[in-house]
Amino acid sequence: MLRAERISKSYRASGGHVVAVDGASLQLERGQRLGLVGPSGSGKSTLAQVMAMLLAPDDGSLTVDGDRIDVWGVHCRCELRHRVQLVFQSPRMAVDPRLRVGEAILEPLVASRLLAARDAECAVLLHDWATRVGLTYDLLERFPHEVSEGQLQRACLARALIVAPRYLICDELSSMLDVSTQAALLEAIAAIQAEQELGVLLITHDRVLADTWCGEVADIRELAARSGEGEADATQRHASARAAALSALVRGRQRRAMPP
Amino acid sequence: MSAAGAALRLRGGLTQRLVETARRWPTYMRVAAGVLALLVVAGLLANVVAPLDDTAVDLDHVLEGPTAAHPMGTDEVGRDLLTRVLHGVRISLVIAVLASLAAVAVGALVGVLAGTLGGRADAVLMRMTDVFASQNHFLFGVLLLVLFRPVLGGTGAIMLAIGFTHWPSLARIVRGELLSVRERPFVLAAIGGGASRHRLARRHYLPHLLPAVGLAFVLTVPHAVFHESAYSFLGLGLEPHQASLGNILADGQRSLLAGGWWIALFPGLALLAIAMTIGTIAEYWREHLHPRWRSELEL
Amino acid sequence: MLKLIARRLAVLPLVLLAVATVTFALTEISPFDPVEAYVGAESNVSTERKAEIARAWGFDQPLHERFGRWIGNIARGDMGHSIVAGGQPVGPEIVSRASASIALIGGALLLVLVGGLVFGVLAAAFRGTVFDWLVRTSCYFNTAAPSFWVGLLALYVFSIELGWLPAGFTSDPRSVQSASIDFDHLILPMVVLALTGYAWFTLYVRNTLLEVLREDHVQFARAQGIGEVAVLLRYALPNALIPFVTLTGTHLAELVGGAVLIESIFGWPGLGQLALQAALSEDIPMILGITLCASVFVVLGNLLADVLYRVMDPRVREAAA
Amino acid sequence: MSALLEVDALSVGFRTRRGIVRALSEASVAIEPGELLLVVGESGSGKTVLAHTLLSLLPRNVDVAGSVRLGGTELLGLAPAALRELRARRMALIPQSPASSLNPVRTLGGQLIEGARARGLSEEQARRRLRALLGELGLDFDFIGGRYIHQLSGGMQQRIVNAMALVGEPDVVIADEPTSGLDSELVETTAAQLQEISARGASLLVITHDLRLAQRLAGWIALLYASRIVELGPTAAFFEAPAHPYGRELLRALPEREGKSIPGMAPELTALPGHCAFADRCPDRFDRCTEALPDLYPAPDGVLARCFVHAAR
Repeated sequence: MLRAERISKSYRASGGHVVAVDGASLQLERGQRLGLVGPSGSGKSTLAQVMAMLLAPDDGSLTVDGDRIDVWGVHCRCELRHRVQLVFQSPRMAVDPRLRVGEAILEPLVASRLLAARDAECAVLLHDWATRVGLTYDLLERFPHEVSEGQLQRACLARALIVAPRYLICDELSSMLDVSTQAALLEAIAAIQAEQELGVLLITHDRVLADTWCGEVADIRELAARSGEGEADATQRHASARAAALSALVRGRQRRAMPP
Repeated sequence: MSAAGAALRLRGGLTQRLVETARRWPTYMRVAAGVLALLVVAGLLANVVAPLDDTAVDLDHVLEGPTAAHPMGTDEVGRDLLTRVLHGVRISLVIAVLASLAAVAVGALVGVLAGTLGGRADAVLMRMTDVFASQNHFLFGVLLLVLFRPVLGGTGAIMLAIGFTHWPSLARIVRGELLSVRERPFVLAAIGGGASRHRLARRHYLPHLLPAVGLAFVLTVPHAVFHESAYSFLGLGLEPHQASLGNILADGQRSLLAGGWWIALFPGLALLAIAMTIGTIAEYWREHLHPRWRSELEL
Repeated sequence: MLKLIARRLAVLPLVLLAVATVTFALTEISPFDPVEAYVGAESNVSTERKAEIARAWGFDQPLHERFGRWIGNIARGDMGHSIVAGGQPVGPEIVSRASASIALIGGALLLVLVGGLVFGVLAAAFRGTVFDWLVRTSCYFNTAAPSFWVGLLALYVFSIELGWLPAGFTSDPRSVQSASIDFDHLILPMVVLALTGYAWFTLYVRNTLLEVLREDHVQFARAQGIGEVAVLLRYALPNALIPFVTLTGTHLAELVGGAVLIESIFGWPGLGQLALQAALSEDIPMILGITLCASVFVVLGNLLADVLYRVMDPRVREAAA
Repeated sequence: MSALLEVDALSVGFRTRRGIVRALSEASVAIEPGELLLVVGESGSGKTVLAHTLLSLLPRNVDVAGSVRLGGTELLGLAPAALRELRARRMALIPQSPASSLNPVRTLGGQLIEGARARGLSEEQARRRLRALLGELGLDFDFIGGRYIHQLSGGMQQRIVNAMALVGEPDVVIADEPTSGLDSELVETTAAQLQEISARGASLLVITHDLRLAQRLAGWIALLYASRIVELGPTAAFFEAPAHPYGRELLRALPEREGKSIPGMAPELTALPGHCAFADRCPDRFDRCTEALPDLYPAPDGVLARCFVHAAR
């Protein structure tokens, strides 16, 4: 069981702290399909990253099949980290633009030294997974900017599943995708789930999708131990997050403007 | 086609990639690269290529305009200007490349330290960088030259003056790139895949930093050429008898009133050619630095 | 806003302190001997006399005391005595030369801004045409051509061959008072000093405009039927102007450095020429004084840029608030 | 009597480094006054290109062939000034992303009035009409006018661009992916606003990949696949019983229906086949499908479908 308890996380933003997740608790069983819904800006992505051991929470604890996680990020042990995998919201951002699609899929295995890039086994695995997520072989040799968003998201799914995780967290898997690509990805996940008793947490803002595909659906606004955060709060938080993003953007342009 | 064969084709060799890149160059890039290569070769082989001794005084042919014997004319003591310009190109390029390397090394070191250490060390390093950046680097270079020319000699002092004043912008770029690449989701994804610190640095940070550093180096070279010649021109750099482009231009300034325009024109053209070719190459590189994030199909 | 200005102004002394410390350390590291420089290398001043001068300047005292005194002197505006000014204090000499430099740099900055804006906008408006190509090529040429070389050529063509403009101040620069700055003498150095900056700014404005022209809000303005001229000037230009002002602040520093070269070629009696004379006579107090002044100038320029940036961009204004 | 907006055999190709990208091939649709037409398709099917062609917002590396007529006037090849005039007076765009479609460093008041002036209104008329329109949408012009776009919530931004579209009383309103990236609540309000715009009598062309939005808005539907219109007919009929196999499979992929994916992938636009583009993925494929390109054939319920199944009729 993947169990998150009383997770809290806030970010430092211009004008004080922004509370992204406030004491949320969530459990995911193996073989379960759990949907997590909520409006944008309600902390779903932050919770997903904490549960995937990528982001250290300010407070709260995470256990994977009884093993307590107390370190996050690069410090976390590979064996533990491979039990939980995350598929990011925007595939364009989640793949290193310098790696070919095939390399990107194999990267976790090579990175954790389960395989060397020269091994013949790589090719076999790569083509097995390409088939499972519905990628044609010629796409594996292309760079990320040469394939479509949907194809890239299939590659991201393959990359997450190739390390044989016990739990899969999909953060808005389909928000940018067409309905048939979304269906294809969900079918691929379902097939693996049937084989390996995979626990799936599907984060989405599509209530219909969550209701039809998942066995259970949780609303992030109801997960908080300490409830009572008002609607105005959420809007405020959204607005200030957007302002921070904007100013980062503007500064980026300003930096580029400087002559060498 | 076999599965194994497909996997092997995933990686292209460096040479192969370079050749592929050069094949895609537009005409102006080929011209720029050709002219630069010509300048570098002519400069390096100045002793072989140049017809005459660069210090040979010939008082019978003083201040002569361009002729067949002296394609760029002669100076006020009758030295062949073409020979001196070729030597000047060599001296200027060597000094500029070494000085730029020094500047880039300092900048990259400070930037990487600030970016990786973070916290207080980062703050201290960046404030230090700010202080250096808030200097007028030309004037500061003059100060360094005056202080260190007696001990390091003209060449050494110029390298110090350029290396010590051109690193802040690079330190900022390196730190900024490092911080921004660390926040990208694909780095999180790599951590999720189980990449170690070492692998993150080697496989993700370094490939994103190196082109920026390389580009900064290339862009610093023409700048350094400019500084070297400017300092020499002002009489603060190399010894007056050395055939640096700046020194020749200083001769040219003296000869202007006597109508010796060619002494001012040709060394400047050499400077211009160096700066324009390197600038063109750097600009092209900058445009192709980042792989296209967006597909052309998304309209 | 006021808080920002106050904070940045409060940092200024710290920056100057840091600069002073670095330069003090550099003079300590270097084998340079100010006494030797003062008496001149070939003079046959006795060793006792040199030691006397050194004692009078306090060179026999321990390092930290000298440093403390030096910083204290600078804080009071006393930057020592200059060789090129005939043993006079550095401060007043700098002040007396400043107005000539300010006229030159100010004029050049104006040319840079106006020229860059006008030609940048025109090149963007006529992108892809011969005009655009001409502007761009001339700009690439100007960014690559060393300013002092262009200065030499301009001097030769306009002053010596054509005789349109004076070749520069030929008399003793200090006899010319700032009030009598002659516009004829100013034109050439000002234009030459402005050329490099003009080229950067033009290219910059053009490229930024083309980038903004691809953005959604410009497309939307077009879809409403707003004319191309209005789209360019009212929808794209405001966004491009914001980074433009920040560039202005940093460019001020470049102009100060360029002035050293230009003033020496055209004999303009400003701080740049003073700096060069000081450097040639190894007049460390004067160079230090000018360096510190330039630092103040640069910091103030950056402050101005930051303030304008905040005034102009509502998003940053808000993020900062 | 010709239709208000007629698109006839419109083809658009982009010249890129990878060859010609055929974004739209021989598309023909017509909209009568007051009608609502949905252009539906997956990403890369050419629907956004259609909207951009109608508004002449295409980039330079593009080849356009065919004909677009607005009230009988041919738009393609029209002089820029005349085109802008026509566009300003008779057409309006509701952009995909309101937040990025207004200049971030200018206050909204100036932009709103400028937009209205471009549509031929005087300053005074513009002010009055904007005040009224925004008022109907529950916004105060004076409040909005002094603000910047990022200071408003997503819902307010959406209402502002809607008001900007309506201010010139256009004949045709084109909404480009009005719901992409929105919360389900915002999708709801946006759909309601689009219906209201349609109810005011303007012809509405909605570009979307959101099938639920399409079902809700009703009207007519044009389904695009690989740069071609494959099905054209009443929306209700399409959701009841799609005539083209692609439409049928697409509806099956909806999670509330079967959530069953279509095997394979759409062909790349640089290398479109000479036969039916869906043939490779089609469960009903027969020999002819991989030999020739089908036309739009009449199918039941007044639907046209680009499939040989209906060719016999």
